[in-house]
Amino acid sequence: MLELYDGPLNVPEILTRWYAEEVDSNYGAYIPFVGTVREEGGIQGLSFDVYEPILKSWFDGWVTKVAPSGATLKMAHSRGDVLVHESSYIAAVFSPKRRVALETIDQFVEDFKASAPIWKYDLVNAERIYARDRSTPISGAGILGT
Amino acid sequence: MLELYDGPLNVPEILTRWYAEEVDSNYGAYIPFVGTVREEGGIQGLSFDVYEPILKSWFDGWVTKVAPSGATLKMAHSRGDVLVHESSYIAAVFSPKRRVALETIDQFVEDFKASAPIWKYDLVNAERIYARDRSTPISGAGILGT
Amino acid sequence: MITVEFLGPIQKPVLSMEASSLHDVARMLKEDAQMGEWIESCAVAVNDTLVSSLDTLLKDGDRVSLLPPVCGG
Amino acid sequence: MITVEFLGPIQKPVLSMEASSLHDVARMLKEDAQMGEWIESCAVAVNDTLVSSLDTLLKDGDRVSLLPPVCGG
Repeated sequence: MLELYDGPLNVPEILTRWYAEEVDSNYGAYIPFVGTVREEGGIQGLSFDVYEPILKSWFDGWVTKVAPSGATLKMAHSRGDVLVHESSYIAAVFSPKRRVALETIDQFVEDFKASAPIWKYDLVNAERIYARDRSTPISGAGILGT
Repeated sequence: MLELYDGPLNVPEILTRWYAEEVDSNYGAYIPFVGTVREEGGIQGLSFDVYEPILKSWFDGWVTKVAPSGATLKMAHSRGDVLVHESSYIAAVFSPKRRVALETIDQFVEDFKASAPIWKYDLVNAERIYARDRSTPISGAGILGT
Repeated sequence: MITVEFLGPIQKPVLSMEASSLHDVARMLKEDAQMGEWIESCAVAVNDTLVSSLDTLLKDGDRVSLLPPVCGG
Repeated sequence: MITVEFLGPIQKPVLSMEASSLHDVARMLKEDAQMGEWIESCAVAVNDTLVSSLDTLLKDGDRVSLLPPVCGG
């Protein structure tokens, strides 16, 4: 399940609801990763653009990929402004066994950072500045220049 | 912070309270690992003995070990009976950066399984049967036999 | 006719153009001075599927998207 | 006098004995048929600190604990 929200995430509500949704599914491990906006470089917050169709394909591809291991995934992300000390991202894995859960959350979060079609902006003096030097070209980028 | 409870954990309460405790600490990543009792082999649940003095030293050692990376840890565990589909264990890391958080939760949970002085029993027909073949001798075990 | 759309931070309205493959799109965009900084760093999707070759054929109504470097989380 | 306590699944009451090092404790426990199964698999703590050598010296009032294989979580 992929959830997009305008503005910051309600972390207690999401973590609790996801736990309740799967509590009788006989998973042994539940690992959510919660990403919170850090105060650094004088920013007021971050802002996000999300391109939902490709994000959804990317996410569905991951759900299919991890299914044979018995695991499943959930994800929530913010659109628009999220201020410092608010949260913009939760990814979670459920799996029967702990090793699968620990390895899956690591790989999923890393691939999310490298591949998910989401663009980040610093909020500075009410301006939205693309965080270019923290951004990563998607694998296979640059074909137009070849 | 190490918390021990008689019986199952209140997962929503713990995840939410820990999040609230650190929401202004400027951590970028919060990763809880929630362990839930699986229905398998016909057990009604699990039961746990905990030896608190050594568990506390082990936990405090980990808090000290991860401090230079900017991370911190919290943990909750059950004593006594926890039925299937109830949760007995939560470990959580908070850290400024995601790589540290992902690596720390993995290492912490694995060392917990290998080292924490907790003994597990299957609950079968109201009997408490030591889960010997899923248990691991603590590193350095066996010196009395040498 | 196909359309070319620019996602995220690329401040550029949708283009319509004739193109039979991504080679045509690349040729057109390379002539656009405003694109200079993005050409080398964008991934390309056709109808919301990422593609890896300029040989990708296009047909009438196809939608090409340019995805600049990402940073979710 | 020192005491020896048995944690977790070892069903055995606390022992009191004279011992100047863990060698004495090991000698005593090896004679205890009931211990057979645990000797090889237990870790040992003295006053709640895990130790790795039988040469560990003991003094009056010390508390030796035997920790069988663990499985938290």
